[in-house]
Amino acid sequence: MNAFPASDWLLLGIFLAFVAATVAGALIAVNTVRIIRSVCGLAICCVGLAGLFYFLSSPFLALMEILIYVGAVCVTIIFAVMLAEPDEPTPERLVKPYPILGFLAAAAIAAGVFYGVAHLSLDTGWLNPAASRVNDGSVHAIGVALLTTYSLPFELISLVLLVAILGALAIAHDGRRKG
Amino acid sequence: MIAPKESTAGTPSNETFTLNLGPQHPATHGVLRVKLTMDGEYITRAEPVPGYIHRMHEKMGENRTWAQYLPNTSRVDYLSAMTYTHAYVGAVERALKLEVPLRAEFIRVITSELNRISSHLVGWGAFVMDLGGFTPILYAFDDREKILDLLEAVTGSRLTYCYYRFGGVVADVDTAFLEGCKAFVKHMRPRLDFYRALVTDNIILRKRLEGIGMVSAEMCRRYGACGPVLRGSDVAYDVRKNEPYSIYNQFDFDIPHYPQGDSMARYNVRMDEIEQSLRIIDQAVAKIPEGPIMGKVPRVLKLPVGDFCYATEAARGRLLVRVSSDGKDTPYRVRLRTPCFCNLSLFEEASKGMLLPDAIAFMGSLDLVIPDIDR
Amino acid sequence: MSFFEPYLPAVRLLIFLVGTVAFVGLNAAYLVWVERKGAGRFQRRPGPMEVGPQGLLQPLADGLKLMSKQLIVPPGADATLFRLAPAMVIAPALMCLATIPYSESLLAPRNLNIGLIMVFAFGSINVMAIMLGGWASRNKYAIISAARVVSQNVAYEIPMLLVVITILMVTGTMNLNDIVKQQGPYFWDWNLFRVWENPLMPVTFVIFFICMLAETNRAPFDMAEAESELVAGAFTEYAGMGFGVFFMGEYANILVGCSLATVLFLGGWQSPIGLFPGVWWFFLKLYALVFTVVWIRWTFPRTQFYGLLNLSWKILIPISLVTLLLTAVVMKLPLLF
Amino acid sequence: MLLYDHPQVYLVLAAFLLAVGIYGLLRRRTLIGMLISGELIFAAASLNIMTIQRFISPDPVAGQIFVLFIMGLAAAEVAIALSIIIAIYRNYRSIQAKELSELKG
Amino acid sequence: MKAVREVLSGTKSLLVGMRLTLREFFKPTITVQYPHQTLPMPERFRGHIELRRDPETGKALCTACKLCERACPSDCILVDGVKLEGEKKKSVTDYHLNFTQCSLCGACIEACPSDAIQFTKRYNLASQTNDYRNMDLVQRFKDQPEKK
Repeated sequence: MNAFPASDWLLLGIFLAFVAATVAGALIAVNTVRIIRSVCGLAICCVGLAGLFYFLSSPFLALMEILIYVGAVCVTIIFAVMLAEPDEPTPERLVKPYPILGFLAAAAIAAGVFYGVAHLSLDTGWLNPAASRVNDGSVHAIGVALLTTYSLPFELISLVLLVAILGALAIAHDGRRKG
Repeated sequence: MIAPKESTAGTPSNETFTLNLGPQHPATHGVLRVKLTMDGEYITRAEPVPGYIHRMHEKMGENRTWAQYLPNTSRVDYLSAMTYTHAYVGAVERALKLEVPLRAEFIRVITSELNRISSHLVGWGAFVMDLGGFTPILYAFDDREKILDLLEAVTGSRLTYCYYRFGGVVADVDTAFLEGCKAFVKHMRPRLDFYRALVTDNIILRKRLEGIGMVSAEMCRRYGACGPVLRGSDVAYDVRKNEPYSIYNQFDFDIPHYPQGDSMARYNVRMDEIEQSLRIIDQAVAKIPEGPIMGKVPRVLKLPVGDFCYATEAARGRLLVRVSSDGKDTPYRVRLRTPCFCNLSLFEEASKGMLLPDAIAFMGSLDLVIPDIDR
Repeated sequence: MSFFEPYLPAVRLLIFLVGTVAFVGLNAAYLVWVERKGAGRFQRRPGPMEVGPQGLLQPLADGLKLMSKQLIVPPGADATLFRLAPAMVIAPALMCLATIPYSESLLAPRNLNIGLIMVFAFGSINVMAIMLGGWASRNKYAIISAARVVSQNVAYEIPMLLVVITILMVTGTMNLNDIVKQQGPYFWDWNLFRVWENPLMPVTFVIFFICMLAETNRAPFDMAEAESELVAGAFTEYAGMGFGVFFMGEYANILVGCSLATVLFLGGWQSPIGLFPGVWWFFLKLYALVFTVVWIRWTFPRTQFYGLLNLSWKILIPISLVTLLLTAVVMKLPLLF
Repeated sequence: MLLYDHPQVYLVLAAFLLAVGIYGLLRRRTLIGMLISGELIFAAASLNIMTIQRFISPDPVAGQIFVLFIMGLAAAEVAIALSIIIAIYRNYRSIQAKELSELKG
Repeated sequence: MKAVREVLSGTKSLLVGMRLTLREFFKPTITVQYPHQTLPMPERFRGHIELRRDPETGKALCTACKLCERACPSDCILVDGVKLEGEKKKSVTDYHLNFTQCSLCGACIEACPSDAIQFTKRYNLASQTNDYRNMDLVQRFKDQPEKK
């Protein structure tokens, strides 16, 4: 980073903004009634996450996060919402058998998970970064690694994607002209 | 408190939804409402709801004298006003057995054909505009302006001419008009080639029109569709040839007709009709005789008791005017059998299962004028 | 060392950002003028003439009018998303334009190595914005339009990315400035004419241009706002500046698309004749492309929806795959001998 | 050292995303809502992996590649899940998880 | 093969279209900038009607015979006149035209036995007020200077 006197604080501010986006996005995603808003929450969360990836010195992944999650995953979900749920849920649907109890149970489980994992990560004494790094982690290095060290997983992932596309087509195509 | 299963396991209304195309919609060119029942972008039912611009033209005929009804006739289909006046004037002349001077008949033919060209130009431009191409309509209006200038110089009006009278026409044409007609014919022929290269041959337009909006001759017959819609379904029926009126049997022209029955066929029929109209104008301007423009007409018009019909080929199809007289100086009943109403009525059947943009293209190919539907 | 010197990078950054925003704003406003003037000339009329000389102040008047109008949120609409959608159109376009190298020195403060991905990442948000706007309006036309936008953009993202991969194979870098630098000072050095690397390079450019038109929802692919079918599509319920921002976003996206085409195929700021390379060449090429976009809009009718998808899946994707393979073969050809 | 240079910050954030994701999975009644919560759990995993590769791993590429794989899997998962949801909607006219209890019988 | 030919011919048609519009682009404009430029109205232009002047006496030719009133299909003409001393015919005192209902058909002019009314060439008649609901043509006739 180019250092000028206040740059650290500026960066901190940007960092906090990304953290806030991630947290807020995640909360919106699980807490809103309207499904379309929770997709928006996911999108905001992903943008925040992309910023965090940038701070974790991987701009490439940051952009991929936006490209794939915001540009593809969220759009696909909204598209499915349009196809599958044309109307807002009626209030009647929102009535749950035990509203308070359900909320408390889910919140307790989630809090437990959060406490456990966060405790674990805070208590662990983290080592300092390795002195020498194998490579520079650039896009070029990623590309080389993908086609050498990780070529088998790469091929498998492509296969999975292909199967997913075919499967999605097969499932969605069925009953196309039924209505 | 569990909701019953049926409440969420949707009703049929979940499958389809109703889309109101109009009464204010860019593609209906007026206040026509089409109630579409859609399944996604597919139309399951299209119900035209006319009546938003109903002006009681037929009823108005019953409380004004024969001559006073003349201005109304240009306002039904404002794009081809001449042919409408022609039909009404023709019906009254048939009743009174009036002789129309030859020169007046020639003037009627020339102005009617000019009017037909201008109507087809607007129809063409609006059609292409429905398909999303905005520029052609302005080129069409450029050419149409030339026609309107010619007609304005003769009739004094650019749209609702009210030029024909019982027994002739109201004002004579001068040589400037005839020269102007010749010049226009000369100007228009290369323009048609230009239109063909710009629009008709365009692959996007062809892809949108070919095979879309199929209308069979049998369907036309059932609904009484006429004009370019009928001729696009391979029925070479044209009032000017099949039940010749005025002096159309003196001219040499063809009836363009196409066998496909799709939107492209109707489009092509109109484009070819412009060419045929140019041919008629060419011949009429060359042959126009000197002479009076008004026959002998009684001062006070009283039609004999009875029904009198007169059919003309308006730009959009067969227009029939039927006047009933009970011997008074006002009509007992004026009935207009307008082409657009019949052409629209087949929309419901033909558009079933169509995609929305195709239906819009189909509606454009019917070339509807909404006041003509509602009257 | 003066007091201000440490702040210079920050000042430079600020100037660059302000400059980009001003550039987008000015262009979005004046592209409307260019469009209206261009439409006028194609239709043999003068276009806007009343406000200012040659109607040059027309965008200002339009903007004032739009700003003075009320932003109506229709009943039943999702107000938050409804207001958010216009901002989501314009903001990513700004981000995209910040990556474009306008000249050798006039480029993003941080010379991004992955500028190309950045353009696509932020460009992809556009779809979501129009979709949200359409959905939030609770208008049947708007929802139909939103559904169209998605299938259209998904269909055209594929050939576009394939074409860009072809370019990447030829150039070997995702740094936009390096891509420009690689293209030499004469026009036969442009990627457009590098037929010895890929004999189908001009076709590739045409595919890219078509995809760019489709991605920005421009005529003849303006399915999203097909005015004779869907009134104004996703923007039907927007009034005042909400509509204005959508409009600006559309033009900003055209600008992004044309800039990218200039950088990838037409040698960016490189001079076509070896003289005076610089920012003016970039703008000359950019506005020539913008003019072509306007020209195409006022020439053709709109495509039909399945025609649009057929064009992508049956013509553009196969051809772009062929060019991709061809490029790979030509690049590896020397290994055979 | 500022906040963004500590691995703990990222890890706690990842834990938070995981917890929120689990909460959402439990609370959401619709399939799409569950899918979104699942995506949050994916995001937590990605963030964890990225943190580890940034602060501990000697190979800065491995983590990125793992996250790329996660993204690929997530995309595949979304495609499949949404097509299943649409198929379910076609049959049941609902995407409420509750309605699908009929599957049992 | 057929598909390839179709793609090629389609592309050609698009290029032809673009060439044509480009040619139009460089042609001069053909519109009239209306408020700044106007066109002359043709001889037979149908504006609203006005009373004609007798070139010899300078008086209105109208004899208030009310034929125009009866001929009008829209009932928008109201005529009244008196018989002045020492004149053979009546002369018009009141000629009101409800221009909001007039359809400019010209039936009144055709009905007039003494050619006393004619069309004007006025056309800029849009207004936000009710000015044309009751046009007093006699007043208008008096206001107009006599043509020498």
